Amino acid sequence: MAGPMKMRATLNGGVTDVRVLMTHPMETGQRKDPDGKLVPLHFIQNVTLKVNGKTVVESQISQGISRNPVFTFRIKGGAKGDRIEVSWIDNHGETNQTETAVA
Amino acid sequence: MKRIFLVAVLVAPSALADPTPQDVQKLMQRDFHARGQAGMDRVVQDGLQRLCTESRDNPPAGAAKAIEADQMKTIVFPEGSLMGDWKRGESIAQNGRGLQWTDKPGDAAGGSCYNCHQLSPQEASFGTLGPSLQQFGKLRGNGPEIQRYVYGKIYNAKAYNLCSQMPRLGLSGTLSAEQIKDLVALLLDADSPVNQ
Amino acid sequence: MNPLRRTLLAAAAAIVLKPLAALAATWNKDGFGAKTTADALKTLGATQPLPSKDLLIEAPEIAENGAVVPIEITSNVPGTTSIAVLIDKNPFPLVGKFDFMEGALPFVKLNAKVGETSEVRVVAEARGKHYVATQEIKVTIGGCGG
Amino acid sequence: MKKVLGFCVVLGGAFCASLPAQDAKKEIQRYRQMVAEGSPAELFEVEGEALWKKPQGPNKVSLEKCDLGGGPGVLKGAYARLPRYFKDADRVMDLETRLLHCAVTLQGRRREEAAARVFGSADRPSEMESLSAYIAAQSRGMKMAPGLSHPKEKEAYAMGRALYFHRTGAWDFSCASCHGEEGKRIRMQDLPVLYKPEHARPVVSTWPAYRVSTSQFITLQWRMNNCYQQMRMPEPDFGSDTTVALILFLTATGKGEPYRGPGTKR
Repeated sequence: MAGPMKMRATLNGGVTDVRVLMTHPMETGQRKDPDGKLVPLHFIQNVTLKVNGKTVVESQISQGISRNPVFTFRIKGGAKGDRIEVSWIDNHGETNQTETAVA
Repeated sequence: MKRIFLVAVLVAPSALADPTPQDVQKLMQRDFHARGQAGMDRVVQDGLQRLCTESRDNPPAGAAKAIEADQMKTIVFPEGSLMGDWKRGESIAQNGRGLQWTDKPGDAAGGSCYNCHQLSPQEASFGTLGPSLQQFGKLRGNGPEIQRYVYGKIYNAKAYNLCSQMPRLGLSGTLSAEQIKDLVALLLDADSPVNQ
Repeated sequence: MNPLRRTLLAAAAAIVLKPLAALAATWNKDGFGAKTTADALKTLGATQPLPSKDLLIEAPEIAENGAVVPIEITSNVPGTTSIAVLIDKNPFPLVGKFDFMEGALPFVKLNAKVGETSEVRVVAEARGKHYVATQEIKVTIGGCGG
Repeated sequence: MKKVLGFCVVLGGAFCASLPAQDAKKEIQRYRQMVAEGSPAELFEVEGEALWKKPQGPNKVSLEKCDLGGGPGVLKGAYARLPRYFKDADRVMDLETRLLHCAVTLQGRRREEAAARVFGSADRPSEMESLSAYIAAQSRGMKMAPGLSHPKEKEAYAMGRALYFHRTGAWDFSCASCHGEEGKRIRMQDLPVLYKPEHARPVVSTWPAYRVSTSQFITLQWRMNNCYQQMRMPEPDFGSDTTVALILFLTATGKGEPYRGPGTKR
């Protein structure tokens, strides 16, 4: 089961800052576990940001992104209460998503 | 047991007398447990540790000289040259393992030298707790006396400076005679990067 | 890869790759698989990007640890629709590509892994042209772990 | 973390020597500040909240009635006032020691079971780590004010200071061997002189913390444990008077500082 996500969307000065944190190991396939076995490649490939159901940012990322990824995006304008959704899918097909309202 | 205050110790904010090293040792003997090669014998202070603790590393000269002399006697000098291979010395200086409960007794231990000293110019990640040793051999030559001094200092630094923070790497069983000779070479050998 | 993902990617690859509103989550397999910056840029059609001072990189010159290097990117090039982030010296330089649609500002802040001291290279696409900015990040491993 | 080289190696040659020390220091500060802004520490707070509310142990009870000093279940500002004396246990406790106490007394768990895995890994953080993240976060902005009035608190403070300067172990170290002199470094790691308030304040106000190099969330009990390991000492018991006395001494030395954690460390 995918670990927790956390997101905050704050409106200031006509721009909404969206900060999203995702629990994910982002394994490069090069790391060895304590008993020397290579941990397989396992990383988020796509992150999608939607505002009121409409996609505004489509991201493609690699295992070069740090473990437990943290992204900040910016949305033009936006009003209190707008529905912000972020979802991800990784190379194993696992997914997770979270949503919040603009504060 | 009347508590003796040897030297002006930091005054405790409260009227309560500060715990003595004996009090601290008693608490440690209760609150610690052996793990791996790290046994409970390590919780028992020896005379040197006790004097340095009580005096906050400023021991009275008389007492210090006596213990330094004892410590000097513990140094075992191997036969022949005291200079080994500076290349092996460099990896010993880089290696920070040894005597921890996470180190298996068979594992090669290191001197952790780069933690506290600057040595080869190529290594920028060096510590500053100890003096820089760059150009050590260039400045002091590498004759028998300086070899003996460096060997002894690594084997038991406290024989030369009682409350030094440098571990007694030979006496504690961390480094072998061979490894110490390689470190002597790292410091004194003309070809060593330390002396370029 | 499970069968569903394989068919999904095959379908996506068949369509001309324009950042359509998420018809299918595309992932630039060749770009992310490229071992050099030049090869990665080829997959983005950005072989000769124009240096631009309107493409801003905010990142530390020294990172105490290469595992997490914060990089903030703002594109003031008018009409920017996408930003790609590459770490030149990484085994696979391309670490991210962000497509911005109506409503989003061309801005992203992320944490990247930087294997060794390297240039961070940002390539923005605006009105069919590509622009580039770079900054060097020195990586050391601080600390005294026993 | 590569175990082959116990201590750390610089990648990319001797660049630091070419950069004036002052710039290097300033840039590393900037790095720390930017990392702290985008820190996954909050993910552990989310995990911690779930554990705080999760019924566990034979009694199938959550920790929500645990008294962290401000009354059963009171979280706001609790961390900022720890370590302190607890009448019910008649001893001074830090956060983790108190959580273990509640796991045993409220949830009915056996101490060995509850303390079996107090230090986790990047793949599987421990309950103690996530709970510490959640609870510490509830004290953000509040001035740190550990207990220093009760006789047992004064005794623990004095013992903590004595421990700080106590030299023992295979390498004759005390805490002050490394944390004793201003402006010193181990490798690239600056060493705060923790018996001085101005050095202790920025430290105690940002623990516990997320460590970027290992993606782990680390606590003060872990910090004491790991330091004694590197001092070539045997292992301190989790939540023992020794560890609590040291944590009280450090927190008291940094008291008055507004809490800014959970922090982000190298």
